[in-house]
Amino acid sequence: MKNYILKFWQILFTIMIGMKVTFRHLFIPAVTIQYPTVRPEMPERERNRLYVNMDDCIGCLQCERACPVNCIEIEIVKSIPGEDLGITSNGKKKALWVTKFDIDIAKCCYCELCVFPCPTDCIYMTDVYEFSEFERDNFIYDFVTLTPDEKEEKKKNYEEFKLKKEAEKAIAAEKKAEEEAAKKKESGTESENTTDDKPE
Amino acid sequence: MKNPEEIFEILKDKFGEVIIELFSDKPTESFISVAPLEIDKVCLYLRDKEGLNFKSLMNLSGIDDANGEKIKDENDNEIIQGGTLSVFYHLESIDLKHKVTLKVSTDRENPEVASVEEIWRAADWHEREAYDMFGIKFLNHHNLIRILMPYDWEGGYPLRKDYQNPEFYKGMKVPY
Amino acid sequence: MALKTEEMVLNMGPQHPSTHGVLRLELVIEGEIIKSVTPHIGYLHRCFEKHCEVMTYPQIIPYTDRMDYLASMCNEFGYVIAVERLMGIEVPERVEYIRVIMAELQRIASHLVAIGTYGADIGAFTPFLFCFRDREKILNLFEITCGARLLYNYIWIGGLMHDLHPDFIRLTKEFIKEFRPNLKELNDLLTFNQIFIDRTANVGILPAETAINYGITGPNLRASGVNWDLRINDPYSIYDRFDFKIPVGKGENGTVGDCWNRYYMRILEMEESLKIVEQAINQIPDGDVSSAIPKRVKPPAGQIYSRVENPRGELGYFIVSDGSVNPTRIKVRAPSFVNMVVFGELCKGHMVADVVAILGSIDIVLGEIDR
Amino acid sequence: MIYDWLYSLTGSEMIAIGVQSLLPLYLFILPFALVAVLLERKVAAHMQDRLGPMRVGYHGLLQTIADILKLLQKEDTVAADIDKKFFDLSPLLVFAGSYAAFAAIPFSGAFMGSNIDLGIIYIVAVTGLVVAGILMGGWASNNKYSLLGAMRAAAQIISFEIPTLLIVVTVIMITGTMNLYTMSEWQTGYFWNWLILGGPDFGIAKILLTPLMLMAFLIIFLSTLAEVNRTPFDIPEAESEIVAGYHTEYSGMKFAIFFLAEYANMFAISAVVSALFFGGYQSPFGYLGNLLEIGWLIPIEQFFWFTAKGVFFVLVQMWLRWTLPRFRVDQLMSFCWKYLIPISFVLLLLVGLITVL
Repeated sequence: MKNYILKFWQILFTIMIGMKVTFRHLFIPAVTIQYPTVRPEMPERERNRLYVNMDDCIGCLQCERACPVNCIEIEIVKSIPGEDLGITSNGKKKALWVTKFDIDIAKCCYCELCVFPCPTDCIYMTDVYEFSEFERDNFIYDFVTLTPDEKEEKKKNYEEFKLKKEAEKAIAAEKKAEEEAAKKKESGTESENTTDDKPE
Repeated sequence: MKNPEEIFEILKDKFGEVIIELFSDKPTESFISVAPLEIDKVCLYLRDKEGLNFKSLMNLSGIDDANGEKIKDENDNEIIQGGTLSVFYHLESIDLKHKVTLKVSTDRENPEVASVEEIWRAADWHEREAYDMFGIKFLNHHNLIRILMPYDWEGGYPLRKDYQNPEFYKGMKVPY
Repeated sequence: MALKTEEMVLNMGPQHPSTHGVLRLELVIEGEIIKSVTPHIGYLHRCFEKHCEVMTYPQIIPYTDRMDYLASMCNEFGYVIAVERLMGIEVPERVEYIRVIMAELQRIASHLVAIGTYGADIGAFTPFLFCFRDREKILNLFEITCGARLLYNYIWIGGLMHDLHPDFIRLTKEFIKEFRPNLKELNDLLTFNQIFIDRTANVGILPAETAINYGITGPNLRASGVNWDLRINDPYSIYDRFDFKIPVGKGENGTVGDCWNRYYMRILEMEESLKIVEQAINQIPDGDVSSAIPKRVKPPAGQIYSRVENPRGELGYFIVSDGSVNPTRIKVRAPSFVNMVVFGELCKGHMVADVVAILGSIDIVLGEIDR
Repeated sequence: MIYDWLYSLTGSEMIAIGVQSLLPLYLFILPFALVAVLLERKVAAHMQDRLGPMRVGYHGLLQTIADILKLLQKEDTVAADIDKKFFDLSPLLVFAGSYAAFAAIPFSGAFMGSNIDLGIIYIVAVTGLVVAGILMGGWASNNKYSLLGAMRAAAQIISFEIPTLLIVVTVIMITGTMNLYTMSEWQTGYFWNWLILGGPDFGIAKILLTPLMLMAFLIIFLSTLAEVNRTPFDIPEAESEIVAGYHTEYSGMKFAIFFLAEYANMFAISAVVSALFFGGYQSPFGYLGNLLEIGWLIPIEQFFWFTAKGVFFVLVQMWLRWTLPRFRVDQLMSFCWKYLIPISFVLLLLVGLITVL
């Protein structure tokens, strides 16, 4: 009987305590904010949308390699001698044309691993956090500053340059081979086999 | 409190041939290699023997040693033939505060290991996972079915090193 | 005369308000009484272990975040310790302190979610929001430190991503000051409410022997009366320098090892964690947090099993390295995965409403079970 | 009375009855539900340190109207294997039950749907119709969660009717009437004449009755709370266990009708409790109309007091809901059979003794 009454009393009493707590909270100002109209201030280390400052990018592929989800895709083309690509803001000389720098932000996991290896600090995370899209393809951000024509041109330039260089090399190699052959003919026939199958 | 060397001696005395070897070269943690089909007896002894008291199984982990011969199959996919799959058991005694690691290696083509599920119920899902991921069959396990993959997955055992993604699963294209 | 009854199979989940994720429970019930429970997992399987095989060691850290997404810092901590042991890296003192502070704050945040959702499972919705309000403050602390609120990638092998924010210590002190009364209020509102006690005490009793045999760890094991905490019994990092107690279940309102005890352990643990954080922020030394970060993480060939005390129990990483930059195998001993095994056993003979209570008291995170 | 007035105005009995029976719906239940839903959300929000709806209108005042517009536009999804007839009928039956209860509720001295002599018994009986509706909905949904919810609801509502009735009988023994109008008139005057403070007769009986009546009030409040499935007794729709109980499969306007019935019920039980123990529509401090000698002011004042009392108890229900966890099925039953029923029997006996002596 004692337990019986005690239990009943316990239920009522603890309910009262709980009600006291909730009643007090009726008069405590809310901790929430009205989000789209009131916006919280972002801390300085905020990690949100990635941004690449292409003026500084030297195409070193460090960020692509660091990314754990492979959301960065970079293609580079070597510049040909005589082209001036400018220098980055911290004084590094650029030597590569970046013809493709795509970040699939839908894949990005915001781990910031790509930011730290960058030698020129050109890839960084901004505090933009609202970038929803209706089309999935819009999530692929293209950061390249070159126009498509320019890209083609750079590629072609390099191809041509490569061909030219190869041709030069081939000529040089031929020459060399000839010279060597001539030399060997002079010196004897022992090492003939090794020199013939030289690459290029 | 016993170190792995002492435990190895005790087990060697008791079981003889079943206990194969003690590996204790740094930085590797030392572990004792055991015959796969006798592991349950060894484990039961380890659990109940006074002074050993391994009441708790911390972890049970399958691993593909990939030490077999790598060959190409007809589709030009690299597969591994021969070699072993292994299971690691990490045991711990809560009262005596010592740990030991056991390892069993079993044939890759027909991997069979005695189940320790009856000894530590903790092994139940671990063994199912090892079966799911490596295809290691745990004999006498009461419910050895896939656990993380779909129950009717027929594409093989994903954590094997020569695993190939199947093209389709029930008419759905797998690499989407 | 006995009424003829038939068993009914009730599918709880994968989408259900209180399965804490995509878990499917196959209940065989007779009326409201549970005959058997079969959990089906794997709906959230993200191939963590397969991914690891093609990833370098630092790249795995963001993936560990996503296992127990309520305790990301602790996951990173455990992984990083494992790799550091394998490589033999000594980290600076300051790093150790910051790691401990982060892990303990994360423990509080994680327990707040556990407690809040448990209240919601039992039917009290207000404590849920009170808990989330307090957790939000901890997330703000993390946000000013590393810029992320949930998946931090903050603890790196050999160091940290950033040093502490200049305001961090002050804000943490403020948080502790605010949080203590809130915890008391939570106790008033939920913990000692008689209805809540009636719902949870003597439900889902887990005896100590069974708990050990099933490999249960963390608050669930301690609620069964086993004094076992890796921070004390197998100290890692610098936990041996702090003065704190391990709360053990005493069965104040029922039997040792029931749901109420499991719930109450978390409340007590939060208090202990507060103590650790307080001590740590008072003792924290100066130093460089990135001095020990290796240029190239390439552990020697070998294998290691390393474990830490996560909010949900023992989180173990079994790492096998073949000496290259990618691990051969990483097996995660996820605490929820192991704790879940006993669930079917606990539910037998209870009612449908108790399934929810027991599941909530075990406090699972599906991201970790399915990995 | 409004009926007589309408009758003399229109000269048609049918119109008078029609208008009178629809009045509570349009004048009271719908507006009340609109306000109560918003109130519930606001109360909940502020108790939880939130703001609640803030967008539609000033501090979200028009939120419920927007919600209703949304619900009206929603597709009425119907699962494949349901029993269509009963599925459609169920919300109507549930609503009919709670709506019918309003007929005997005395809103003021001048307006009362039907001044029947069995008033209070009628209300208790007619709310029993809700059980049929819920069972019907749960069964027709062909969903296991719905079925469980419906079974729980049936068991719960029927068990909790017993303590409710016992307390009602206790009250009847004191007042000597089952007519809610007479009962309210009986408690006229000032607040110390209310039944919760022992009724209008001064003497030793009043002192003896006061604690008993407090207890009786508590019991009837709890048991009626359980009858309308509100927290901490909301197990038939316990969302963390059985999703939404008997209305899991309902959507759109049918769901809204369930919702409406719930809020109507909330007010109905508050009205009954205040009519029994808190003087019904009687003002606690006397009437302004009497003071100023304006006759027509009194019914309006009475309506105000009645609504105020009702809304107060509705607020208490909300307060409870956002504070407490819920019981388990068996605990709920044992709470009813082990605590409420024995205590109300004891109360019945004691009150009987006091009234006889």
